[in-house]
This record gives sequence, C-alpha cells and structure tokens, in this order.
Amino acid sequence: MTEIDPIVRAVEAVLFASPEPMSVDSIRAHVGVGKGGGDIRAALEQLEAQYRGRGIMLVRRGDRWHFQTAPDLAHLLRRDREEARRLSRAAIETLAIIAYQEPVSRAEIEAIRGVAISKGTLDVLMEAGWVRPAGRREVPGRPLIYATTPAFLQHFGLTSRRDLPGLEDLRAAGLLDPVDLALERMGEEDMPDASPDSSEEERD
Amino acid sequence: MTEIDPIVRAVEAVLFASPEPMSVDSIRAHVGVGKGGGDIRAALEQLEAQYRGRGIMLVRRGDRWHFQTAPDLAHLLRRDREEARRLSRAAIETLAIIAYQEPVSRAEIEAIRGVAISKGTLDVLMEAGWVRPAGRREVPGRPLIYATTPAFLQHFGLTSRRDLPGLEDLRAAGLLDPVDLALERMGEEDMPDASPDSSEEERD
Amino acid sequence: MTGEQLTLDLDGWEGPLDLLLSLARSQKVDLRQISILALVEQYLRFVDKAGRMQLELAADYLVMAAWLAYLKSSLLLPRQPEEEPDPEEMALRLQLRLERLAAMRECGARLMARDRLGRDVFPRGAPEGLAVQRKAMWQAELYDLISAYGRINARTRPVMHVVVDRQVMTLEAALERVSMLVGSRIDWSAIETFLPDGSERLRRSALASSFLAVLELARQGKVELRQAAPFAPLLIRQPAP
Repeated sequence: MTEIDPIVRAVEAVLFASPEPMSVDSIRAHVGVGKGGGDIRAALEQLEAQYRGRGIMLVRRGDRWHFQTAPDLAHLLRRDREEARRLSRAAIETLAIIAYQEPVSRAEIEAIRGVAISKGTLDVLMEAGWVRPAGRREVPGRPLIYATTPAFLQHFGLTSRRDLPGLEDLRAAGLLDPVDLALERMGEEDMPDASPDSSEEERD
Repeated sequence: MTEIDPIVRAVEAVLFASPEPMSVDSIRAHVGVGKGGGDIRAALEQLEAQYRGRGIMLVRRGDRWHFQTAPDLAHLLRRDREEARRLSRAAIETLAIIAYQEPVSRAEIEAIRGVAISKGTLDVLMEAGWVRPAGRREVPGRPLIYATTPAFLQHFGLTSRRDLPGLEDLRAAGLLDPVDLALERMGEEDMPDASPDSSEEERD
Repeated sequence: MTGEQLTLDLDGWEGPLDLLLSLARSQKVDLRQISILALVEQYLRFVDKAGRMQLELAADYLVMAAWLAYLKSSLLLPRQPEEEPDPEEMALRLQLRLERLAAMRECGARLMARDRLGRDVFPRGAPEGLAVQRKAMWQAELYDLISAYGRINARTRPVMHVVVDRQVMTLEAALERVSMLVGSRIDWSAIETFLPDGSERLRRSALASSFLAVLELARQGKVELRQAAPFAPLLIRQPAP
C-alpha cells in the first residue's frame, strides 16, 4: 500500500486497537496532533479511500469512526457465530417508530400500532442499547419520551438518522405526521370548508 | 490500495474479525477455497506485503496469523491524561521536612512529624519528581535517605534551597506559632491593658 | 374471498389494527385505494367466524368490531347533514392509521434487512484496546510548603512555659513590714494602711500576704484584730502592754 503519511498510520493503528468507534476528538487525543483536528479528518478520508474495496472498511457511525468487515463477506464470517436473538414483531415495529419519529412517548407508539405495548418490548430495545429515555414531553402527565442511541446507528450501519432508509419519502408523504395533523392538512387542501374541529371528536 | 484479489479480501476480513490468531487451515475453512491452501498462503503473503509500513501489520506467530498494530505505535494506544491534584497534608509536611533538613531518612521524618508516614506518601513525592532517594545513611540498618530534586526547586520557583525562608522568617511571619498560641495572642491584642482591674475583679 | 383464507390464529396478530392491515393487504396493494366498506365486511366476518368457532377474542378486537359496525351503518345510511362525526372522515381516519402502521412496519423490515454489526459486518475480533492512564499532576504552592514546615515546628518544638515576671510581696516581707509598722500606730488602723505603694498587682499580692502575716502575728499575740462585721474593714493595733 505504498508510502503512507505518519498521521494516517497513527489513526489507522488507533482505530484498529479501539474496541469501540471513536470520535475525531478521541482519535486526536491518542494520535497527539494538536490544532483543530483537520489533519485527523483528512487522515480519515484518506483511510476511507485506501480501504475502499478491501475486505475491511472504514465507516462513520454518528460522529464516530470504526473499521468493520465488508458487508458482502458476511457469509464467510457468519458461520460458527450464533445468530443474534431475533426481535419480536412488536419490538421491530416499536424500534422503527422510535427511530423514524423520535422522540416519541409510549402512548404515541401505541397510537400508531393500535395496541398496548407490553413492558418487555421497550426493555428489550433498551437492553440492546439501541433505545434510551430522552426526557419527558411537557404535556399533562409529563410522559417519558424515547429516542435512539449511537449504538443503534452503529448496529444498523447508519451514518446518521438522516440515513434511515426511506425517511425522506415518508416525510414527504406526510406518513410521519400524526393522523390528526394529516387530517387537518387534507382538510386545508381538499375540503376548504370542512371543519377541522370535528376530527378531534372521535378518538377511540 | 488498487485492485484487490477476492481471496486476499476474504482472508483480510476473516483475520480482522477473528478473536484469535488463525492457522492456514482455519482461514481456509472460512474463506472456503478448496484445493491445497496454496492460495491462502499466497494471499497471506500479499497481505503481509500490502500492510508493510502501515499502522497495522500482518504477523505470523508459529503457524498462526493475525493482525496487530505496528509496534512502534504502541505509545499511541496508551494515552496519558494529566490531572491536577493537590498534595495531602502528610505529603506536604513530609516534603517540607525533606526540603529543610535533607538528606533525611524516613525514620527521621517520622520523628519530626511525630507520626508514621505511609509508603504512599513518599511515593507521591517521588512520582511528582520532587524527591529522590539520595543514598543511605551509614548507621545500623543503613536506611535510605531522601533529598529534593532540581524539579522541586523549579516547581516552587526557588533558585536554591537557601531561598527557603528560615525559622526566624517563619516566626516573623507568624508561621511558627501553634494555632492555640496564636489565638491567645489575638485575645490579648483585643483587650490590651485597658482596665485589667475590672476584668480581674469579676472572677471569684 | 381472500380474507376468509386468513387463519384464525389470533396469536399472530398484534391487535385489531394489525388484523385490519392484513385484511386490507389481501384486498389491494395500495392502501389509498382500498374500500373501507369491504374491509369492514371482512373484519366483521372474521370476528363472526371466530365467535362461531368459540375462539376467545380479546376485548379490543370486539371494541373494534363494534366501532366498525357503527361505521358501516353510518356509511350506508343516508347521511344527516348535521350528523357528527362525519362517517367519511371516520373512514379516512381509519385508512390513515392503516397507512401509518404499514409504513412503520415497512421501516422495521428495512432496518432489519440492513447490514447489521455482529451479524453481517464485524468489528475487529481482538482489538488491542486503548488505555487512558491517568497521571497525577501534583500541585503545591510554596506557601503550602513553608506553612507546613512552620506547622511541624510549632507542633514539635519543646514546650516552654514562660511565667511573666510579676511583683509580689512574700509572706516574710509582709511579716517584717507589718511588725515594724504596727509599733508606730497608736490606734486601730485598717490593714490597707500597712500596704506598700506600687502597682495594683503588687498591692493585691501585699494585701494577701499582709493578711496572712497579721493572722500569724495575732496567733503570736503581737497584734490585736477587730472587724465589726463580715467584709467590714479589718482593723489592727498593737496590744496594750
């Protein structure tokens, strides 16, 4: 792999040695170049390019970087590794709702799914480290709200939440809006003289 | 890193993900190329060459292979973080005794302080770089004796130990008075001999 | 109808909305195009069948059935203009809810299908690890040092009690003075008149020692004492010869 820049080498070694994804700041703290960290970012970009197409690759998850194996080689590596515990449908849907609509309260999740979520469902997601309580909603009852974690991005190979598959389409289609809001919008567009108030009336 | 052979990629990924060094046979079992394993060996040689000079390297231990970070970068994996810490009372007193009366043995320090000093106390002073062992006293038991270092003078802004204020200076500065005596003196100053009679009459 | 081919395994449904979504899916691919009326029929038939098979349906399935039956009748009957809620809007609301659930289910599937760390892609198997070694940067000021030394010295210096030099009159001196003065007095004299001049401190000491001297002289019969009452002046004179 030709001549290599000393900082690129150092960043490569540190990222290889780290058991966890690393932020630019923590990389710099180890590599020890001072200044604004521009050189670390440049090194990361170089590394990313150098490893492109190889068996391992440099990826960014949230604002952290790590090396991982190339996805197309999964079949070589999966053998003799036990399949991670399968998530229930309820857990998968709940995770999707939290990820695409965060932060959401439990009641909001239930409104979308049309069914109460069992206590274990959120626990499983929190135990996996993908979901965390993220404060309370300032409405009566001050319900807890939930959001995803950096580990969620890492596990699902997302650079950021903006990378969630289909997020933009869903947003454009209004499918991330609550039903009431969607109805109001439709009322404004389609039926100018409909009374939006009536929509408030029948919650079931 | 140019075009890369599929087997080299596969071997690279398998070695990267493996929790332990791998033999050619176990690599082949994962990579899945049949035959005599000559291609695995060839891939290992290629990898070894490709990573030469980088931050990580492919190494062979016995008949097993694994990646490791380049030995000359080991210092990056261990980051020192400095934390400002204040010396304990025992440590600063011990340091003062050594500074004023060096060289002194531990027993002498204890005799002056009137309490035993823990091993940690001297260790801290040596770790700080202010105190060093300065030979042994030629008395029974040949105890180690301690003295201050140039770093000590530097830290405390002293040109030499003679810059330390002497006992007379300390006395003048009120630093030699035990607390209770100093308190008494303050009491006297508050009521000079204004009316000693009246004050005395109130007794019995 | 396709809807009836759905098995009646209720464990498979995540609630009535989920059941409705499955029924809707069997009707048409695009949820925006489904017939709510047909969907309601499918659902009610399903619940009816479950009832005939004596399957126990959870309460929320029955609540949904009742609501859908109401919706159906509202949609079929000629509409009262002032009627609330508007059945068309109720139907639309149901459709929107189904769309949203379908969208989230789709998102869940897409998430699960991603290359997941630990299943499809793998981190380094044996990272060397990074260590942060805390190194104490010891700090002390010169003042700390010298005041510590002062403290030690103060603590361990031999303790010496210095008694302030004060003027006193000893008992011997008092005996001598009183014996001498009493002979020159003709009448009773207060004890204070026997005291020497000087500081208040000396006078107090002299008073104490002169009092003891007077007592001693009285015991020897060399003076007479008189006091009218407690704390009255103490009078002294030489006994009549």
